[in-house]
Amino acid sequence: MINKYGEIVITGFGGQGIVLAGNILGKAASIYDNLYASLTQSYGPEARGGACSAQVVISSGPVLYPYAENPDILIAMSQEGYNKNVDKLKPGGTLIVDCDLVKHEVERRDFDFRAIPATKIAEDLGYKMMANIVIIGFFTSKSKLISKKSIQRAIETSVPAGTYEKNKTAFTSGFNYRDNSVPSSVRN
Amino acid sequence: MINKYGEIVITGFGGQGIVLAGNILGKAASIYDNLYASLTQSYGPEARGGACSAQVVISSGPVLYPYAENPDILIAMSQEGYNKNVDKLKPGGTLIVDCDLVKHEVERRDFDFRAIPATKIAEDLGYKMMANIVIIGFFTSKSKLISKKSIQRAIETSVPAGTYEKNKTAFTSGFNYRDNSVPSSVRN
Amino acid sequence: MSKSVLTGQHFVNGDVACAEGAIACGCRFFAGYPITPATEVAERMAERLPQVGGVYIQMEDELASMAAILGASWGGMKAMTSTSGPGFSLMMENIGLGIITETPCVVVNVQRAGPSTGLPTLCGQGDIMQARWGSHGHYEIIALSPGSPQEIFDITILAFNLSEKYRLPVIILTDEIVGHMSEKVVIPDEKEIEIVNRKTPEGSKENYMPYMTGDDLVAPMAKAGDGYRFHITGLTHDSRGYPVLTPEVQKEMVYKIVNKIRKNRKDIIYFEEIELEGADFAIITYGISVRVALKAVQMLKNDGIKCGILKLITIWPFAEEKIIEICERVKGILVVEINLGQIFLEVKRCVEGRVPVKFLGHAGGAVFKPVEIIRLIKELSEDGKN
Amino acid sequence: MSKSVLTGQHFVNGDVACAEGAIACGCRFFAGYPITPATEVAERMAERLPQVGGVYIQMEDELASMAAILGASWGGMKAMTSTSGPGFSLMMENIGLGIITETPCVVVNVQRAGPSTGLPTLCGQGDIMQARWGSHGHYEIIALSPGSPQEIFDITILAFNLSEKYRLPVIILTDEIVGHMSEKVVIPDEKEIEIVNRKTPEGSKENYMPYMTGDDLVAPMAKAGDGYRFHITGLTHDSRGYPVLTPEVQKEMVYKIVNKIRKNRKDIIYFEEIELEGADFAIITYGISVRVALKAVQMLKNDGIKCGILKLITIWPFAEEKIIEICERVKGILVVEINLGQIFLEVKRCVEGRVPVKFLGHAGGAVFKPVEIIRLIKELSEDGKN
Amino acid sequence: MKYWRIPLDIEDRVKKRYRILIIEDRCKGCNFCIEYCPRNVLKTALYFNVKGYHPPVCEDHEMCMGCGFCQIICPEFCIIVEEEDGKD
Amino acid sequence: MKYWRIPLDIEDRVKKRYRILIIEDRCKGCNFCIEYCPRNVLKTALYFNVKGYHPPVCEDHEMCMGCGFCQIICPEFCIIVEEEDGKD
Amino acid sequence: MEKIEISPLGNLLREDRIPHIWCSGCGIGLAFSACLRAINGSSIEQDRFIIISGIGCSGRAAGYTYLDSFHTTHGRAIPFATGIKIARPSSKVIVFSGDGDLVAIGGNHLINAARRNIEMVVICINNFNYGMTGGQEGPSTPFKSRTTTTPYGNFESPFNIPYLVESAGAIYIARWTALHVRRLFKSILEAINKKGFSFIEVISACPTSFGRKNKLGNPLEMLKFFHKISVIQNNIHTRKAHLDLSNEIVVGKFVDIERPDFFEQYKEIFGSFPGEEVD
Amino acid sequence: MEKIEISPLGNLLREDRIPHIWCSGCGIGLAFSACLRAINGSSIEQDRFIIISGIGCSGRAAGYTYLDSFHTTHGRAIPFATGIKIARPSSKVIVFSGDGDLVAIGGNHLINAARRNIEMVVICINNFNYGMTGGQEGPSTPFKSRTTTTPYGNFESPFNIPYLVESAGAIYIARWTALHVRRLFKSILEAINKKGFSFIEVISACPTSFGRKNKLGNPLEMLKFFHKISVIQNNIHTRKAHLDLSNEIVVGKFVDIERPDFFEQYKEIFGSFPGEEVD
Ligand SMILES: Cc1ncc(C[n+]2csc(CCOP(=O)(O)OP(=O)(O)O)c2C)c(N)n1
Ligand SMILES: Cc1ncc(C[n+]2csc(CCOP(=O)(O)OP(=O)(O)O)c2C)c(N)n1
Ligand code: SF4
Ligand code: SF4
Ligand code: SF4
Ligand code: SF4
Ligand code: SF4
Ligand code: SF4
Ligand SMILES: [Mg+2]
Ligand SMILES: [Mg+2]
Repeated sequence: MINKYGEIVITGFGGQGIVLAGNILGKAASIYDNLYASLTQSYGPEARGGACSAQVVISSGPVLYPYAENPDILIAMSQEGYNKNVDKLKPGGTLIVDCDLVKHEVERRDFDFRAIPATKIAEDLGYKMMANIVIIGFFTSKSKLISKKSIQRAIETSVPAGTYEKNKTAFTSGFNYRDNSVPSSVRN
Repeated sequence: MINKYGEIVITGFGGQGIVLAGNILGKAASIYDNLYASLTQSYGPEARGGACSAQVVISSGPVLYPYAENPDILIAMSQEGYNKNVDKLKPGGTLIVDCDLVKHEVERRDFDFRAIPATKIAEDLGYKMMANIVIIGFFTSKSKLISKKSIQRAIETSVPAGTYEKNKTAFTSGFNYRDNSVPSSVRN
Repeated sequence: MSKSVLTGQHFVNGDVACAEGAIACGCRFFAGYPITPATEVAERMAERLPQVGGVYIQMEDELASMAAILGASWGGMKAMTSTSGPGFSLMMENIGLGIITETPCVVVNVQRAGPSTGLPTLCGQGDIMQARWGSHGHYEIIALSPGSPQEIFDITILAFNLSEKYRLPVIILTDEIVGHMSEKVVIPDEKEIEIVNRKTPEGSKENYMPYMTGDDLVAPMAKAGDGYRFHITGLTHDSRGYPVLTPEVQKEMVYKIVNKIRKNRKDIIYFEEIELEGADFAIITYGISVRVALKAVQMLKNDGIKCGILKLITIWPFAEEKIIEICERVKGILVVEINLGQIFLEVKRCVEGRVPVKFLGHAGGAVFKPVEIIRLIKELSEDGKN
Repeated sequence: MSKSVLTGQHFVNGDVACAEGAIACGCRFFAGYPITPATEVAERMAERLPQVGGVYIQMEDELASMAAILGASWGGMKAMTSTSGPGFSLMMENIGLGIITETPCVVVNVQRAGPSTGLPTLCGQGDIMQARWGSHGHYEIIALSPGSPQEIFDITILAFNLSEKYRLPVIILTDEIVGHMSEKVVIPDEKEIEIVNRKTPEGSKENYMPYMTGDDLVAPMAKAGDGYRFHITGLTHDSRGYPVLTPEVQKEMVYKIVNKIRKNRKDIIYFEEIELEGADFAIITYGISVRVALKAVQMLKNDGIKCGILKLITIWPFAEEKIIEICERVKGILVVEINLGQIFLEVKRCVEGRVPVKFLGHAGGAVFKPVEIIRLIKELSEDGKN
Repeated sequence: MKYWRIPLDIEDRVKKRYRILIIEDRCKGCNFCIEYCPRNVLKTALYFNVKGYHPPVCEDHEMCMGCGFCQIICPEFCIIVEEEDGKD
Repeated sequence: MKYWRIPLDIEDRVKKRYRILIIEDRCKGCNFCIEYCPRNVLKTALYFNVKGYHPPVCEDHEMCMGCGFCQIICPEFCIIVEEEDGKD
Repeated sequence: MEKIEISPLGNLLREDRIPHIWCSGCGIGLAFSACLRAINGSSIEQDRFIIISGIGCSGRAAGYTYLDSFHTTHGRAIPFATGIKIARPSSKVIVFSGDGDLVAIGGNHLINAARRNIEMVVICINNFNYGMTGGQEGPSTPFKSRTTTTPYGNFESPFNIPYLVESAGAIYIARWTALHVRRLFKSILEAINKKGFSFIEVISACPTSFGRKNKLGNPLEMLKFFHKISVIQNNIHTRKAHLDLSNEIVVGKFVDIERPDFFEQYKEIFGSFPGEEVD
Repeated sequence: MEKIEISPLGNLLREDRIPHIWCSGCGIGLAFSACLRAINGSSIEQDRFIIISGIGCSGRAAGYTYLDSFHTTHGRAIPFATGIKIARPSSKVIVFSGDGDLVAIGGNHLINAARRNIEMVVICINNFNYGMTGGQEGPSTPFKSRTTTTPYGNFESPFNIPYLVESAGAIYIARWTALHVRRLFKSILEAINKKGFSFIEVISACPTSFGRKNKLGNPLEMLKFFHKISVIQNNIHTRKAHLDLSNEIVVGKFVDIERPDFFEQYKEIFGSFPGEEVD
């Protein structure tokens, strides 16, 4: 097995399913890809609408320190989450944003920038709550850290029984979404 | 002032006014006789009927250790209290008992033994609750540790306002009671 | 209206003396729930407060009593409650609220022997560590321990003064024997009683911030209902009193409530050195146990052994510097307390092996006999010779 | 009926792992009251217990939850509750009842940052001393601290085993991060899980005495409703369980509940030594802080500094002997915890000045950065050179 | 004033003879038994028991109709009403 | 279904003109204001606010009768109804 | 102390713990004795009874009962009993405790247990004060009554406890004075056979504290006084079950209804209740 | 954040703390807004108002109110308020908190404050669960409802809270749904002017937890549903004030009586109450 290590931060509001997204990735990596994964979360007192983030550290060996200090991948579903985390993104890493909710404004260009209107897509599919799955689909198409198959299995075993088909659609929409952003060359 | 030191133990059941009796003696000594006095008490959970004792340590200087380990005077209003304490009585000391409630059975004869049917006397006066004052009166006639005047003032300032006259009668009955017991010579 | 300071001599028990101390220094609110052996504090307050323009209320439990005195304190009153072990355990959560909201008040714990219901009518000193650590989270506390009715009178005033000065609940850790023991208590003239009152805000009402402090780390405290429109919360908060749920503000706030005590140790820590001058051995003790130690020291003197006493009055914060200093002077230390080793642990920590430390503990229900102390001091003395 | 041991691999958080550990070792009663970050323990129990023939009941508050698990335990069930700081404070009185009545049960405290409501959703390790001293009176307790979801599963089983073996409430002191962190948890085969159950009485029912012990200081425990006709009280009691309110019986009883722990320290104290062999420095820590230390130790190794970790699993009773032993081997110790110095005080006490002890504390709401540890270990290393 | 009706089986009862056993040292002298005995069988003793109370004495066994009320009303569990020669 | 009666002073009101101020970024998109406006003045915006909700927009100020119900029913305190040119 | 086999109710009494701590003429002894007689009078196997008390003079009852018996903490008898009852659903749980224990510090548990309608018989000795601690005011102390913490007269009003527990959901509620020994006995017996939460208030003399402070005479006089001013009104709505020492004490069986109990509702959700069968 | 002077109710709102934490469409905001409007609508000097909350989503209200405001501990808002009210008898104390805070952990204080009839207005947001902690069962959760701790349906029955507080002694009791914004406003206003203990239950949507678990639709649908099944029955006895989500929610002003309050009774004993005049 290749030596794998990767840190993912997913950030947004409470209610967007940020932690569930992190859980799916962690489960995919640790149970189905047979890696080690650690998911930590941080959230405020708000059930909905407060800042919320999930950190997933994935590694071929046991995860010691479970925090993503310099994420390889940052998925931002809110402006606040973006603002707080974008500077920590590892040079050469990947930034994925919901482009309706996040304005990408920083000077840095030393990472791959990807944008998807995930919430809009989910709304259009008729299930706004699944923007997280849309963006996970999109992430899956952009990163090799976790296998697609495992992520799909993790979704299947994580979402409420009756909703799997919808989630699958959301995942596929995200996976198939073609963004216009071109990988920016690593300059730094 | 002469150097005074004396330990008094009063023992009986809860409800007999043991602590009040101790309080009267302590107050008389410390406030009116200008000595130092320390009153400690020990009692069980029973409001009435449980073992109860009051220890008064009287001294011309500050009382350090507030316990009467070897009382000079033991006033026993219950058999249990008598049994528990009679061995500790200082040789040459004084034992006062309510003779209806306590059988004086020990071998020791190295102290002054005094008996009074205090409860009976109080009952006959019509206020059974004042057996403690009766016995204090009796004590006052037998000991020089605290002045009669001070004890009387202490009673006056300690009992409920309306009951002073009755208490005074009880005190006098005790004070004037002539017991038949002759001071036993200190043999030890 | 009756006098609030009953100047003169009184033959009263510790609980009553405690109540009189509180009233003498301006306590006008008491929320109580009876419990042996603290009930007499409440009973005296119930009798006396209405005489001096105060209010006694009996709450439905100790949780409520503690919450009520915090409320009354924010309403501008000096407020107190009293209890014993079981009730003290129940008060812990809201003592924490008093700590984080920096609310002055006094909590009296007349200790009995635990754990649980234990020996309700008999003495113990088992709640010493609980007073320090009984509420969740990290904080500092002030706890004081009197050894006689007179001391309880004096220390209750001190407790209110410290609580007003440093804005926190101050705990009086007395015990059943002191609480129920009657002795002469001399109440001084009203003018002679030094009273400290909380700082009150001066500037404009709009700009008032309930936690905005200067170097002294203690902010002025406004009274609810006066139009300051402040906000108080048990959440982590900034100087405005607003909740800010970040590690940064947490750090600032917690260090402030800790440092206002840690940095004022000199002002807060009271103790008494008894015959320690030139002593070979030191007994470290507090509360009722001091009385036994006093007698033991006298008896030891007759035996030619020079032994002194460090009587802790302030239990928390702990008199670390003093202990360390005493280590330099004596050949051995004996810690005496009615538990199975609480202050003993603290002393061990401070002594750091410099001199031998022995321990005389008691499970509760009675006080030591002086001979027990004498035996251990003699052991220390023998050990030293070998 | 669903399986009680969910053998296999699971990606779950610590709270869920805790619930699964409890169910796996036979816990069939849970009385809960929700509180962040412990709620998920209750929620998992509410879902799972009915599947395995157990009962989840939500009580009206934490006082009631604690009382209910004691009752259920006397009814013969293995019982648990979970909470966080504020609820833990409220449970203190009845934890004391569990101690004095020697009632097996498990109390999980998923620590958040206090004091008071503090930072409800963020981590802390501020209740360490409270777990030891939070109830009134003197007693001993067992408290265990896991550092990952897998450990919380394992340690929950250990907690039940110790609680059944020694007949007392055992506390699991975890924290928000461990509770909410998801990782792979491997649940072994049912047969591989070692389970200890309380001793039950053997002789005649009439002669049964609930506190009559042999040398092991732990008496067999009958079940209410089976005709033993025993009496249990929170008062000081003799071996029959009858209240006897004397210092003598108090002494016997308190020493028994203290000694059953003190004399079995070897059996109760678990820890892990990580790279301590040949290390120059030791980090003493527990819970989530271990994870940070692990990373720091790796980084220090790269810098050529040999530093190991003593990971405390059993927090109480405290691993004194181990600490003393480590002093002999290392040049300096660093204590790391998310509070302002609690285990630090214990370590200082045990070290008695033998080697320098430094402290890295945190007010709560976040975990350390490895660099902070590295800085202090380097300081220790520099100090050693001067 | 008496609150207790005469038992219905009074006729049977009066024919029998009853024994009133009193555990004297348990008595706390409340006088309930004395007050509520429908036949005034019990009287206050002149002497004290160990606790300093005057226990009841049964002055006239013949009077007792065995209603058992004294036994029921004694809060100290110190009275037993037994049928003479009968099994309890 | 509408629960809210037409205000009694509606005639006065309709003569006046009102301005609906919406603090858009506070809105959490509950749609209460839109649902309960008696004149259907408010509509859902197509765009997101910073929180990812679609705030209301006032499509036709003329329609508003200034009943203030949208202001009362908004749980987010983000609507103010002002009389145009009037003092608040 | 050797066991005196002959003692009345000796089969249910821990003789080696008698004499009990209750004062001369205290009403608790009367109620306790009625409780034991009811247990004897029921046809239920005695080993199934479990008696649980809180802290207080009344709370000492558990300690004198020769059954599995628990003397818990102040106010927590009911949640403790809830735990036991759930663990042993076929047991018969009796909570015997004081007004302070059950209605002051324990008030929340009382109403929540009534709400749950969990089967147990709660016998509440209402002596209008905290006897054990020397007679302080509590939520059952009448307006203007004197206690050691209301030396000028109580300025609060008491609960109507039957009304409170009815509003919370109890299915059997009665009130008697301690002198109603036979009716009380009968009520306890009925309550033992109810499926759900039963509550029996016993108006009791605390001559040592409440009696003395309020000049109610000696124990006998006090007992008679309560009995004299009591008016039996069975089935009256609890709201009207007045308790006014200067006027009348309404006593009687106020509530005796059926409503699915905790276990029945549990079974409605889950089909069965774990452990033993509930009878 | 700068103060936006123009905001509605800006005079009573801590604008620098808005947006609040409540979820989209949560009923708490509606009730809170009604409460502020009632304060504005009363003729009482605003500086005299003090608002006190416990812990919970509803308990956050104090923190948004530009008045002296206290966010206390879980369940203890009422005893804290009792302390403040006694220290400042002329203040107008409003306790704004949740069903869990006031009726679960705080139940004992609720009934005892009602018993004391101490003047305060208690506004209880009943959303049938503990919103703040993610939606668990509590003493207000209907039988069979789903919550995160009753995943198979609740097997307990809830309190009828108005009945409970009436039996305890409250003198003003009303229940409205959060959508009854005007009636709720009026009730709060009335309660503010009562001398004694007032209690207002607000049936409120917690769409995030209770709504989702019980498939009650989006916030708007949920709010409408509660409103739709509600039946106004003023002055009905609280016992009959049914609350059954599968049938009807009886709303209305149930109790509005006079009874000497805490201060009046205090004065009856002592002649006067210390400190400021109670108006
Ligand atoms: C937590 C706690 N608070 C207070 C006490 C002290 N206490 C013991 S019994 C009691 C009151 C008992 O009153 P009640 O229940 O009415 O019983 P009674 O003695 O009147 O029969 C109190 C307050 C205690 N043991 N524990
Ligand atoms: C002592 C204590 N126990 C538990 C908690 C956790 N907790 C916080 S809010 C809450 C329930 C709130 O429910 P409710 O009062 O109904 O308010 P809501 O959030 O539903 O508005 C709980 C249990 C706490 N903070 N303190
Ligand atoms: S059995 Fe009846 S008649 Fe006989 S003594 Fe007792 S009460 Fe009197
Ligand atoms: S009823 Fe019992 S305690 Fe009372 S006087 Fe008669 S025998 Fe004595
Ligand atoms: S003020 Fe009335 S009419 Fe105008 S927008 Fe608002 S709700 Fe509609
Ligand atoms: S009522 Fe307020 S929060 Fe809701 S949609 Fe309208 S503006 Fe937005
Ligand atoms: S104090 Fe009162 S309640 Fe307690 S035993 Fe004595 S009379 Fe009974
Ligand atoms: S969780 Fe429920 S109660 Fe809390 S704010 Fe959200 S909707 Fe409202
Ligand atoms: Mg009582
Ligand atoms: Mg709620």
